[in-house]
Amino acid sequence: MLGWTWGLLFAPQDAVQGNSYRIIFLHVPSVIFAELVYFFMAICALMHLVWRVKLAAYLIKSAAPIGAMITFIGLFSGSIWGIPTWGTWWQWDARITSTLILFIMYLGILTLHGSFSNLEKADRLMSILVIIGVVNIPIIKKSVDWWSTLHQPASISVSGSTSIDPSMLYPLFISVIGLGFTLISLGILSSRSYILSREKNKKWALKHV
Amino acid sequence: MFNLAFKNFNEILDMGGHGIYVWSVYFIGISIIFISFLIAKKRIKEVQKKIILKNASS
Amino acid sequence: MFRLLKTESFKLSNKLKSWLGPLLIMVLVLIAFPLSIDISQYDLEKFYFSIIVVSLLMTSFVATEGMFEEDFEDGSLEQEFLIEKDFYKLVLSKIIVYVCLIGIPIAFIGALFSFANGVAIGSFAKVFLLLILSNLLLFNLFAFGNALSINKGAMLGVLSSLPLALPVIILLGRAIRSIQFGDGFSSIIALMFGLGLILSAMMPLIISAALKTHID
Amino acid sequence: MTLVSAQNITYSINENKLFHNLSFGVNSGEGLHIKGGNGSGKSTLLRIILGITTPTKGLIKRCSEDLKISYLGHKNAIKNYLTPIENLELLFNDVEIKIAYEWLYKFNLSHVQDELAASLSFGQQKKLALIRVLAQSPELIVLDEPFVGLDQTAADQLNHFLEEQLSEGVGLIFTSHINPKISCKVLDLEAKNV
Repeated sequence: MLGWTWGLLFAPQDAVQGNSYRIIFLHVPSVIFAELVYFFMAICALMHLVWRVKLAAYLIKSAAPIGAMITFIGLFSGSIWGIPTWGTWWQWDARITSTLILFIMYLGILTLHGSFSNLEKADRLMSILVIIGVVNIPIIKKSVDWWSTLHQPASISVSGSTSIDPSMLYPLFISVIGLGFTLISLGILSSRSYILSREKNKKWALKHV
Repeated sequence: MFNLAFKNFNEILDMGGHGIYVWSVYFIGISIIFISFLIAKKRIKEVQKKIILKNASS
Repeated sequence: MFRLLKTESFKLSNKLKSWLGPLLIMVLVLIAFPLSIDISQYDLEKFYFSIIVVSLLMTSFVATEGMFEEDFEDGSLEQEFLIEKDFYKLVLSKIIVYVCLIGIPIAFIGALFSFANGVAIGSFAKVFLLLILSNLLLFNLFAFGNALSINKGAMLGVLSSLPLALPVIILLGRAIRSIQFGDGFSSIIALMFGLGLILSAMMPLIISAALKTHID
Repeated sequence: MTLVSAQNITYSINENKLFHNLSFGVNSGEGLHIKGGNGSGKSTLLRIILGITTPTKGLIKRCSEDLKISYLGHKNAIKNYLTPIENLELLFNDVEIKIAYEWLYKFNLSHVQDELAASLSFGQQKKLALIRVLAQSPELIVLDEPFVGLDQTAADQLNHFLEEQLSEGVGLIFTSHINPKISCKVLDLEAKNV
């Protein structure tokens, strides 16, 4: 599975025209998954709070670092992309700001969970924060849009700079799927270690050593 | 569509002056993902060791 | 409910540090800022509002710090739980008391300074109203942040819930532009008022769930 | 009449079992002494009885929903920046406060009633907290280590007051590592645990 996903990630690079736009194959998928991971966490949080599913909390805890990582990659690749195209590595554009806030939220969730000795309490409070956070994301997106139209009406839109040509679209599509599988396998790995560490007193844990 | 966009290896590295940006992004991005895989695997091993120790002592 | 309002306002008014501190910080920042830059070089009036916004954020951060922490530390929360069975009323009355005793004076100070720095006298009421509303929103959000981490001090929880406060700040910035340019003010105020009502009704629920988890 | 009864209470924290399948009940006018070493879960059991902590398994039954319980835990819920009188006024209305004043006199605290609670000694603060508990005229009193920090006279006084309450038909549940002079049932957590 690993080798396959990596192959998919690398292959499209060669098939495309263009120069620095090649970053798009890392940038766009990672930003997409930055939000998808959060929504996944929010669903888990709901499950944990409403039905008291323990596993959901474990999944949130192991998904949060991955979300933070992928958001960081998205931000980082975007800002490096900005150097040759915009001439600046950072701009207080609507999308960038809201993605940065997303990144901060991931970090906040992680620090919050880390600060409790009673892990069940930590699970519940973290889920509350995640759910409140998911309400916040659309609000942030909208309000930042209003705000930035006031400040810089001619701000560069990230999506507008992509010309949709099939030779670019297909590899992009494939790389989105590829990154998706990569993240899922990473998620499975890290949640496996986390679940084991939380349930290490149970008898079944011994079988999975 | 599946033709290479570049003539030789140097051009791939250079990418019309933008090579530094492109390759550094990919290098750092992919190494971050790769490192997180390594960390996840290491964690599993650590937990397994703990479980074994616990069961051995009790 | 009335008992709790009375209790909380009595407690807060006896804690000099808790309610006077934020007011002093607000005044200090607003005075110190014009002193620290060369006024002749910059047009202070243009961005004095953003100073007010930032100091509003800071003061509500300071004001809500320890909102629940003290009651958690000395066990009053447990006692309250035995009487009321949940914290909705407690949280609601705490927020009301904090907004009345700290929020309104802060809003007044902010409005006073903004009007001393080049805002037309006619819009004093507008600014005052705006600052009260944003105080209400911020207090609700920071109270939530406080409740998340009462066992480790307010700092951590508020930091992790700080992104929640950003829409308020953005909204506030927009409202202030509309005061300066004189259009669309009433719709923003209406939006903030609606948000304030929703938050004040919803937040105590969420906060009391968080507090319940803490004493569990 | 049974005020509170526990059925098959199990509690575990971070997957470690603290106690397993505890069942007991407290009638009005009856005392229950919960015994056990450090970390055996005495305080947790009290909090489960109060409904603050949710047990992992099992049920707590009360005779009625609005059973009047007063509780004193490790934390004494006293505001340092208020005087003893103000502390009591926070909780009581004008009628109840008179009873509380009498308790202040009985516990020999009248001479410090207008000083800040922060300047009181640990034992005096404990007494103040006990006054809050006793003056609520509860139907069930729950105390966590009530004798810690009290001198001999105060402890004797407390014994006496608690016995008085018991004879008036008030239920009493408390933890203590010393054996009190009150006649009551004993629940030993460590014995049950094994």
